Amino acid sequence: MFDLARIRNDFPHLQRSIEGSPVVYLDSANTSQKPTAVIEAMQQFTKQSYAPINRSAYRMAAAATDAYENARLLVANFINAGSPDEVVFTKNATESLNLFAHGWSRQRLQQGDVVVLTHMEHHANIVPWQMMAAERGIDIRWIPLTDDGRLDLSDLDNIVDGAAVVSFTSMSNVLGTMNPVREIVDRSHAAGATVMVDACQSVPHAVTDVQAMGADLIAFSGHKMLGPSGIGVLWGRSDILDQLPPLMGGGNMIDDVRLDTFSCAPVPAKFEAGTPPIIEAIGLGAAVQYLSSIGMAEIRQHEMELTQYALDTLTERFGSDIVIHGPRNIEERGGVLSFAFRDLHPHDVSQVLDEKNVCVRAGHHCAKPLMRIIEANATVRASLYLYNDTNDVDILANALTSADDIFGL
Amino acid sequence: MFDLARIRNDFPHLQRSIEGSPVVYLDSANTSQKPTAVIEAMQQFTKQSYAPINRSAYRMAAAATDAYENARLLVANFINAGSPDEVVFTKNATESLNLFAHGWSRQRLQQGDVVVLTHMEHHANIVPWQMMAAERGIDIRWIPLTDDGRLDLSDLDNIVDGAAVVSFTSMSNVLGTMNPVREIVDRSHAAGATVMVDACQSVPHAVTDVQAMGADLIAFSGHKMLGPSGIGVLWGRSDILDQLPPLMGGGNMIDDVRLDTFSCAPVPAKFEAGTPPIIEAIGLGAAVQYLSSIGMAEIRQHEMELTQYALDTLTERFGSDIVIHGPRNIEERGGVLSFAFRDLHPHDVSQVLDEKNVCVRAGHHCAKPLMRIIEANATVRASLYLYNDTNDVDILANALTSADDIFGL
Amino acid sequence: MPGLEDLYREIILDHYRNPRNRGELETPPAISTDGHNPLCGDEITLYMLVEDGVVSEIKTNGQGCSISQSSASMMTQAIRGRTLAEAEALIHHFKHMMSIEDHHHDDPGDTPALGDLEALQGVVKFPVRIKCAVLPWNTLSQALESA
Amino acid sequence: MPGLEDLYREIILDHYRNPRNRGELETPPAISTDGHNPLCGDEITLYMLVEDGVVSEIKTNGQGCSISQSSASMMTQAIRGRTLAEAEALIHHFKHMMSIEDHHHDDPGDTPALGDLEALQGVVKFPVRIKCAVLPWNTLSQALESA
Ligand SMILES: Cc1ncc(COP(=O)(O)O)c(C=O)c1O
Ligand SMILES: Cc1ncc(COP(=O)(O)O)c(C=O)c1O
Repeated sequence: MFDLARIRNDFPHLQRSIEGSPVVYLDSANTSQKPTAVIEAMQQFTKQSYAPINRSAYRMAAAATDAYENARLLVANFINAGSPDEVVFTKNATESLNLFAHGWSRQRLQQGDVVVLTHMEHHANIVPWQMMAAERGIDIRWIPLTDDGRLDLSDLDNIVDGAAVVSFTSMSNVLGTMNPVREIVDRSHAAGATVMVDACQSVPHAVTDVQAMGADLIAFSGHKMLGPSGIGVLWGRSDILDQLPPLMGGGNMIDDVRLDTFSCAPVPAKFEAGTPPIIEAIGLGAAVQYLSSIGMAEIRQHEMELTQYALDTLTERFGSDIVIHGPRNIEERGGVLSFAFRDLHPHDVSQVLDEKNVCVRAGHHCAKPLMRIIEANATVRASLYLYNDTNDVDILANALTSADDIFGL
Repeated sequence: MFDLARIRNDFPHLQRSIEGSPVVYLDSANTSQKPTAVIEAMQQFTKQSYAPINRSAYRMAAAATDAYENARLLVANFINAGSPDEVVFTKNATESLNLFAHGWSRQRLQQGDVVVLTHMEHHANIVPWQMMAAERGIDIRWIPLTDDGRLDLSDLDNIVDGAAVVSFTSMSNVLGTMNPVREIVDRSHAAGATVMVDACQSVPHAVTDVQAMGADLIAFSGHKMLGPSGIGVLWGRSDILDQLPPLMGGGNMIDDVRLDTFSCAPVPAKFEAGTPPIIEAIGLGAAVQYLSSIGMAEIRQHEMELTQYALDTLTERFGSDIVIHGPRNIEERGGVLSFAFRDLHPHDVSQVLDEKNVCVRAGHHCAKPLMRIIEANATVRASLYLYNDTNDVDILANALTSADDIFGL
Repeated sequence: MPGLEDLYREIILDHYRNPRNRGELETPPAISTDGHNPLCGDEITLYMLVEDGVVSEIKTNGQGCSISQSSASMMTQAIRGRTLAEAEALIHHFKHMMSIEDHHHDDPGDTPALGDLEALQGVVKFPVRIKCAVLPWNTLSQALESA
Repeated sequence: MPGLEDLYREIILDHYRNPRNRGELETPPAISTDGHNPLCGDEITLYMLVEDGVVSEIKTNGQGCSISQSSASMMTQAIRGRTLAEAEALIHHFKHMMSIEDHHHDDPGDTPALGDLEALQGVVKFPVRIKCAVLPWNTLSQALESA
């Protein structure tokens, strides 16, 4: 059962109040708060079980290795991976995306080869490819947007025609749009492309089944899904991961090293050079267990209801004074609400909201190309998660009215 | 004052006993245990202050950013960096070493350019250069060893002659040898090379003053110096960091992104793509504060005494049955004792020690080229840190004798 | 906690609503310099005409929050008609007020008064906004370097 | 906790001290295959001569711990004179005993007895050492693939 009161209680940072008023945390698309279960798991592990992994053979080290590998298994099950070996631990989704973009380009792509991205990508799924465009002469093609902030797939088959790679986000971190992943994957595969999905914004909020999704690789971050900072995931089909060269060299990723050459360990070790985020893996394991105990379908349901409530409330209260980006249809969007409020600059709006302890992000959300396309140099973004409730939305709406007093509009 | 009893008390995992006997942790060269101060700092931050950094503008986010930047300042002061901007947070020392090896090679080195390493390097300072040797046609030259496990500098000027880069470890993680860093740096600089020091094994154990050291860059890991996993450091002189391209692209490392191109943020942000290890930086900050409160000179003094005690004890007890690698002179070595015990395989020795809860590493210590040179396919390695005492050494020695009973020697 | 009234003084809102010296200048003879704040996306273009070592004309264009916009507006007022040396001194003076520079050129002889700009003093209590207030000034610094 | 006597059985130590079938075979006619364990650095080279579908000669060389060495020694004894199919079956049988393979070919007809190798059963209680015990067997698997 989805017991909101109990869930809220699980998050110590949400219990905080500043100067008498509670903290209203609406910045989870940026990074999420952590439940006690995650904090405790990390602390207990550090206090009672911390040891090196994959290197030493004494029991404590073997137990730590098992705990780390068990975290991999938990993550694999959470996304329905075919095998835990398909789950690579990185430092964040950005590393996951770079690992693929750099490795695949250097290994397989030539001057003139085409990589397809979309206009709604996060910098993490743009800049790595621009680096490779500069280094290898790769061409980037873009899937454009419709006016209501969805991907315009009308010309998709032409765009992906002959493309070597298609890499796109499952959900926009600015517009909230949830993309038709399976359709894009299939049409890209039909064109012969290898497909990567930036799943940063969907894995924390909805059921993820990589087998049903059909993509070749996906990337996501631990810190956006109740886990700690310092850990991200690259999932990939094993035949793809086998072909992908490592981004970094060092301990653990090798099979053998001689003065003149080295050979790689099998996946996933090949991609995990150096001491990995051990404590963080334990934390991420606890996070997916916590999420599963609540149920991803239930979380998505809660967020849909809350997003609908937020759309309704804000539109009723502010009418044309508020412009909310992205699709209206709740089935096609996640709990991310980017908006413009009157003619106020987002930075000023966020300042006024902060006065009421309402935490939102104001800025370009690491998606500057998208911002230019929607002709905003910034937006205010309120993003929802399992621990938010209608009261949070009401406080947001009330806080917005106080902008009137200050800017005298 | 160096109060050993109190220090030991600060480490919860060292309080543990398994089946009635205490845990004797002699694997700190691999990864160190964590004091309560570090565990608490991370937990408190996560419970009471967790928020995104460098992205949002509300007070909680600003405070988290300040905490993260304060950790950078603490690390900068700890190594006497000229400015906190010279301190880059990575995921581990391996990333730091790759960042430099890959970036510098791709930016500045051509076919036939020479990089000098030593025969005692960790894989993390070999494989990244081998990757670049394969990609860019770089030549690697090696500084050899003397019979007693020190660097043989007799031919150094010839070896570094014409080299573009010299990269070497400040202390061997296998032999314990502390290298004459300043001398090698100066002679390499005289030859015109850029100099990187892999300081993984020295930063946790002795005073580090990057300005006195003279190197252009150094790398080290948080988890070996009482900090959490998931964070490492690259320190570099700002003119070098300015020229070094980023390893990864994404959020936070950009100045601007357009559909056709991007520009980089100034250092250190340029190297910190994506959400960084926030909680981990807080932990590392607490770790260097803890180390400083005890005093790095005092820690080195303690380890020298304890290493001498260990050398004496093991040699007295086992005579020629034990062969300890590395220099005898305590001034030239750290608290790392790699040894061969009779003709037993290191794996079997570690198994017997584990029976007594003595945690040592048996293997190649991520230094396979070195192992081939010293003609061992593995060694047993006991490594000491501030929290170890003579009792730990005695238990190790006693546990070694029990190998007799089992292998009947 | 400092109240929002410390940040959004009346005079600041006035400059925000009615920015002075907004627009462009022909280049050349004027020079133009771009500045931006990667955190919030604020962008500014500064146009400056220097004649006989004096900033004879200055205008700004771009998008930004109330703080960066009003700071730009007030800056143009304070800078216009100043010598390059005076402009430099004003930059230091302003950055000192924003508490991001230690050294204050407090010889009143060569430091022009900040005037309206004093109203931005309250920004110091909101550290995240200091970058907004300083953006036009950093852009001016760059412009002076190329002048 | 399992005691070390479960691991270091007398028969294991005997094979460790006096390895059987140690050495090399001339290649060709024999084939040689290298195996190693990246964790601990153990290395093994396996030489195998196959005649008429039967492993007529088998020897091993290399460096390793008591477990990998004794496992290799016992393996050579068990494999010598077996058909390729029997060798395959033995590998599965052994891996099953090491609890790293689910399916046990328990039709006694085609599964040769493990004999001395049963002594390695205790290794299962020391999961880190399973890799040591299995190293020679994985190398044999590879050798059979190329045979
Ligand atoms: C000398 C040396 N260099 C590099 C490393 C790699 O450090 P990390 O695994 O934390 O990246 C280590 C630690 O194993 C080391 O001892
Ligand atoms: C869609 C999307 N992709 C990638 C990222 C990058 O994630 P991280 O910063 O954790 O590497 C984010 C988060 O900011 C995101 O929202």
